[in-house]
Amino acid sequence: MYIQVRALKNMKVVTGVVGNDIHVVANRLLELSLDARGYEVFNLGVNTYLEEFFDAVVETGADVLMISSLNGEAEGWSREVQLLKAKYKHLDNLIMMIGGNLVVGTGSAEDIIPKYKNYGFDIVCHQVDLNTGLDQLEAFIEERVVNDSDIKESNK
Amino acid sequence: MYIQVRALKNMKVVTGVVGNDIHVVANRLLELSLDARGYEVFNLGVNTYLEEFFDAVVETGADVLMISSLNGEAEGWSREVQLLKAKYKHLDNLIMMIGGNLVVGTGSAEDIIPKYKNYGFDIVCHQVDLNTGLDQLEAFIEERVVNDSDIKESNK
Amino acid sequence: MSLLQEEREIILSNEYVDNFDFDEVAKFVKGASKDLFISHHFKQKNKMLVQPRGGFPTYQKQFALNEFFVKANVDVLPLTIDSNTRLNDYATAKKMLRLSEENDVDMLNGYPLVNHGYRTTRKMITHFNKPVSLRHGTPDARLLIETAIASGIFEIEGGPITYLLPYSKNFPLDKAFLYWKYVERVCANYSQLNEPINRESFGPLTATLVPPAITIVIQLLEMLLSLEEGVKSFSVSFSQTGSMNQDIVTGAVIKKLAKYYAEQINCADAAIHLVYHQWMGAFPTNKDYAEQLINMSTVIASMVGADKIITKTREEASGIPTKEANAKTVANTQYTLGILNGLPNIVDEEEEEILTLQVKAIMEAVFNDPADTLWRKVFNSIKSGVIDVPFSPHIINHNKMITIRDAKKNIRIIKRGNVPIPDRCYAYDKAQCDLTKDTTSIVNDIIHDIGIMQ
Amino acid sequence: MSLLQEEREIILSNEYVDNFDFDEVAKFVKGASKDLFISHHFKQKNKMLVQPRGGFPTYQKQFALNEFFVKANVDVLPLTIDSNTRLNDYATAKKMLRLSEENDVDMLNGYPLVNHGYRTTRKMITHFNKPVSLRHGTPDARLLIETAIASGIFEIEGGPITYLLPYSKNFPLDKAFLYWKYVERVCANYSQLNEPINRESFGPLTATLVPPAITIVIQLLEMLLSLEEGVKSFSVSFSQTGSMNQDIVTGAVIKKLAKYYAEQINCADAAIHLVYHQWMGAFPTNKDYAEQLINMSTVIASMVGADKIITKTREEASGIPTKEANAKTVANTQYTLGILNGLPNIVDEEEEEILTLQVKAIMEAVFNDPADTLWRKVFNSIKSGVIDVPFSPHIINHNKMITIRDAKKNIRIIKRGNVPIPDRCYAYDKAQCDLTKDTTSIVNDIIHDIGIMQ
Ligand code: B12
Ligand code: B12
Repeated sequence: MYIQVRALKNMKVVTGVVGNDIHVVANRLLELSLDARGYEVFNLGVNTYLEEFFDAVVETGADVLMISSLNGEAEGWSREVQLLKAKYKHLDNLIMMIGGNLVVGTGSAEDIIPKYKNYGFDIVCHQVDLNTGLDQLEAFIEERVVNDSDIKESNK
Repeated sequence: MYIQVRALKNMKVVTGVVGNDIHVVANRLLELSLDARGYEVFNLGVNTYLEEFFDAVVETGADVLMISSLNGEAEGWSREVQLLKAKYKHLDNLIMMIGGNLVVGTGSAEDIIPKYKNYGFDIVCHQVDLNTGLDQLEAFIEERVVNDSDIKESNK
Repeated sequence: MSLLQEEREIILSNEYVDNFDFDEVAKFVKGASKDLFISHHFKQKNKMLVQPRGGFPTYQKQFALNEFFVKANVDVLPLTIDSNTRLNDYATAKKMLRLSEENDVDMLNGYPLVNHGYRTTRKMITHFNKPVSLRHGTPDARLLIETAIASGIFEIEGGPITYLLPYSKNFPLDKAFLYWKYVERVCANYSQLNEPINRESFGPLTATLVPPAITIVIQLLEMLLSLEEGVKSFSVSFSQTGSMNQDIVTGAVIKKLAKYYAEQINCADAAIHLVYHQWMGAFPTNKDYAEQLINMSTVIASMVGADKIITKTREEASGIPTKEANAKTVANTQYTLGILNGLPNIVDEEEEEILTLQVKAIMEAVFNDPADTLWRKVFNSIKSGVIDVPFSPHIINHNKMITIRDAKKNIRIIKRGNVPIPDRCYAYDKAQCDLTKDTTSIVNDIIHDIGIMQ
Repeated sequence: MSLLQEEREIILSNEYVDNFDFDEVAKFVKGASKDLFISHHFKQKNKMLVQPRGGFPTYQKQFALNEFFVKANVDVLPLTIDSNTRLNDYATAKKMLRLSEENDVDMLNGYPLVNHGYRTTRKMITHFNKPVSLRHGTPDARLLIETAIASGIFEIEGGPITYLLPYSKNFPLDKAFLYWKYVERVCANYSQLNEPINRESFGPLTATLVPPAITIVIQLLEMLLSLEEGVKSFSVSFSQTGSMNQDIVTGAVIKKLAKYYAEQINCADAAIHLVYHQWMGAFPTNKDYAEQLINMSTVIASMVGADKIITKTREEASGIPTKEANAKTVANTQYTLGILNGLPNIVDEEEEEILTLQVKAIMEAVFNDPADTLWRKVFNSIKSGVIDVPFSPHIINHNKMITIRDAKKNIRIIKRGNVPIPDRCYAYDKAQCDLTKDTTSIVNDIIHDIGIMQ
């Protein structure tokens, strides 16, 4: 089986801030940063609901879904991710990423990351600086490419 | 018996800061204030020991001894006031006044005033503003004049 | 009956409002204590007025908060409205208020003024006899403002631009203009009965790298829209930029131009005041540091010569502040204002000139829009990106302008988008910055610039 | 053997000093880490250095205090000396140190450096590898300074005027001049081995309504007395006056004139630095307010453009500060310096001119004294009241000058006594004040003026 992985420079990313959150600052920086790194960005902005995210992924054929949350709403929404994603077809290779302030009040990354991985996210960035987060994404993608070639090799 | 009380405007006041205290600011203001109110002032300045105070009172024939203390040393010195004063003759009519910060740390006027009255002071001003203190002195002097006339009357 | 009065009656015949007695309210405003009017305090004032932020759902809690503020020597009391009321959802507000009252837990993030009603609220306002400032964030604030004035609240914050572009993703801007037009007229009418009702614009906007030119233009336009309707007392405002000098320059230019444009529409008789917001951007999580920042904001407000300062608390980075933290800021700010003396007279002619040129160019572009009324010109200008607010979440906003801080932390425009920044000013702004870096470095700089106080 | 060296040997053969190894000390200074020299940091610096106050009797406690300061990101460590050592009473200091060590209670209000000795103290200094500033108050500091430098302390505060007039009632001033002459020469000699030893004058004086002209004159004279002996790095200093503008003007004039007078004696090669003391006068008892005052001092220090700031704590009005309070001020001050940006450029030409004329007139009067050496000229000038420090407790001081604050809280001279304030300046100063009041009101004003921060 041959899995297609777009070159990093042409990857499509859907992003936005989930829920009723209008804190847009991090979202704007994210778009600038993604642009600068050569991604094709579809920014849904603040105040975006889960369905809108997945619809956009399907419409654009995005490789990455990058959700942002600042006011603590994320956890409420994230519980529904698996369920909702299951309704859509062909999203198995979608890279799911979330970042921002992922709890109300304070919490430690050790508790938060596993929780969100269970919700279905591949990369979880709690109070992590944007560019550090995007470096993680790139590392994740490269690793996947290597793994995929391995698979290809072993399927030869 | 007729007790001579000098007119307020000509009264002589010996003042200074007791002990090893060099905080001179209040002392200077005191001198200015006493001057302005018409007293004849003998200011011994900071760093003045009890004997020096009483010697100066005797030398100048002062009506008022006005001691200042800022750094909490006063209590230590004041215990010796009665003893020392007794060694001098003709100081029975001397008005004894003390002011400034009369304890180390914080303390309440209710505790402090009786204590210092016991030490032999007629007027005790703990953390009282200078001019309020000098108003108290004037009230005290006037009261004395009235009392003295009463005595004079009754002796007629 | 006038058209406005007809509209008023419709608005006030709301199932959540108990019978609104227009005559009684007019009589109340006419006879109200001058002390309730911030416009009166501005006239008399010899010091900067201090106003905190804050609002609680129940009457009791709001009363207690006010008592706390008064003890801390507050000059102006805030009344912050809950978010259901802001969205005109009085049903939910009612339910949550009842739950808050019954369970002694706050189910609303502010005071549901419409549900409490003016008869109840007026008791509290007149009891404290201090001017109250209404902080909301409501696009359609018609009912809210009627209730506020009837309660004795004689300062109304907000505006069609400043309460929309930072706070909303897609509320229709044209509707907001019309709703605010109503508010202005109601304020103007009541202003004839006693001291004027003061209107205040929300200058901080998104509190994120907004260049002074944009802030000032929006302040001036909301001021003009208000004066046009007859308002006689208006406060322009802005928040700490991050550069002391830029704050001082912004203050000088906004004062000068507010006067100038008010005169242009023959409203020189209106009193214009300047309000300064303590740092509104990302706060440090260290509370001791937050206090340093707050104190510094107060010092700068004095140097700017503000008439009123709106305070933050040491708890900004963590959550809604306790009343203790809130009162502490008030007391500290008052103390600081008292001991800060011998302010130097500071004039930066070059910066003032550049900023003035920027503002005038944008204002001219707005006025040149072919629409028939000012609000339509403004609406079109926002739509076309002549006015562009960095980091606004609203879909109508262009987001084509990019700003960055120079070495002295002044906010500079490095991409003007459709905003008609004159070439000379644009070149000046860009010359202050190091633009030789690659885009990633510049994005890193922007992130750093947003977090300068952290 | 030089005369100085003979004197040194006599001084250092003190029963409380264990064998002083001149050669070893010279070798140590020669090879000492540049980081220990504040003069080196001044050269390299791109920020204001932050230095707290503090000293404890035992080695352990002093070490712990330093650790605390380092954690709070201190730039310069203080070493404050106890009062017995200041009076050269090493016997009592020794006894009290032993008691402090045995009973774990502080029997001294500072670090008894002579008793600890340089071999021990050097371990601590080199361990932290930060510049240390010696704060004492000692008229005869010869032994103390030898021990300090041998320990690795390369900044020495004080001077014959600034450590006498505010701190003593009757220590003979002429003796102090000679003792300090020795100190300067020792500092100058050691300066040739590595980076220069920095000398710092104590500008706050009595911290009470001292007019800038007097402060500056004394700073300049102590600087000249020091440079004369070969010192190559010197800090002039002053403390917050109570008026932001007066601070800024004072800073500008002192910088300009220090340079000017250093050139006059051909010492343009010496590096001159400016140190600002946070408010040194009567503090508020409310600790929150004290923090506001401290923060404001930091802001003003930045506007003054100081090279170093010396901090106070929230506990100033109550007693000797805990190490926690002390470290907190350091961290807060560092944060404030980091976020304070975009400082305006402020020049008040008229005030600068008046102040410059005052200073130059007094300096000229000092130079015109017929005595043969500068220190004797200065001595005579103090005796004759040409230099007059308000609120000095010293018997030699004239106390004929009276100062008061004007409406903007600038300190103004309303009685010049024997100080040769030029008529024009005197008239200017008086014109700023309301002198129509009666004397009692003026005394009340002075009391108020002293307590402006309370
Ligand atoms: C600026 C601001 C505003 C502006 C927002 C303008 C705008 N439209 O964006 C204004 C003034 C309009 C505003 C309004 C409100 N605000 Co507000 N606001 C702030 C403030 C001061 C700073 C937020 C900010 O911009 N930070 C800078 C950005 C760059 O940092 P960041 O958002 O933290 O993101 C960083 C990381 O999280 C990460 N990141 C983020 N997303 C992602 C995604 C990925 C994939 C990765 C890798 C990384 C990443 O990267 C960023 C850079 O490192 C904070 C308090 C504070 N933090 O100091 C309050 C705060 C967030 N606001 C708050 C509130 C309550 C409100 C209001 C509801 C009420 C009010 N105060 O008026 C309203 C409405 C908000 C709504 N409906 O959502 C609360 C939230 C409480 C909570 N956590 O539950 C706060 C904490 C203030 C408080 N103490 O009350 N606010
Ligand atoms: C200015 C000052 C100095 C100046 C003093 C200049 C001078 N020669 O006067 C300098 C910098 C030289 C100095 C030195 C020292 N100081 Co000092 N100083 C102060 C400070 C900041 C202000 C004092 C002041 O002038 N207040 C203004 C005057 C007008 O007010 P007042 O003195 O309180 O007096 C008022 C009333 O008490 C009343 N009053 C006073 N006397 C009388 C008398 C009568 C009859 C009446 C009616 C009223 C009255 O009237 C005044 C006006 O209302 C205080 C801290 C503070 N309070 O903020 C520390 C403080 C007093 N100093 C202190 C110390 C320890 C020292 C030093 C020992 C160590 C050091 N820090 O260097 C040295 C040496 C002092 C010594 N040997 O005594 C401590 C004292 C601790 C204590 N209470 O035990 C304090 C509290 C600071 C601290 N927290 O460490 N100091």
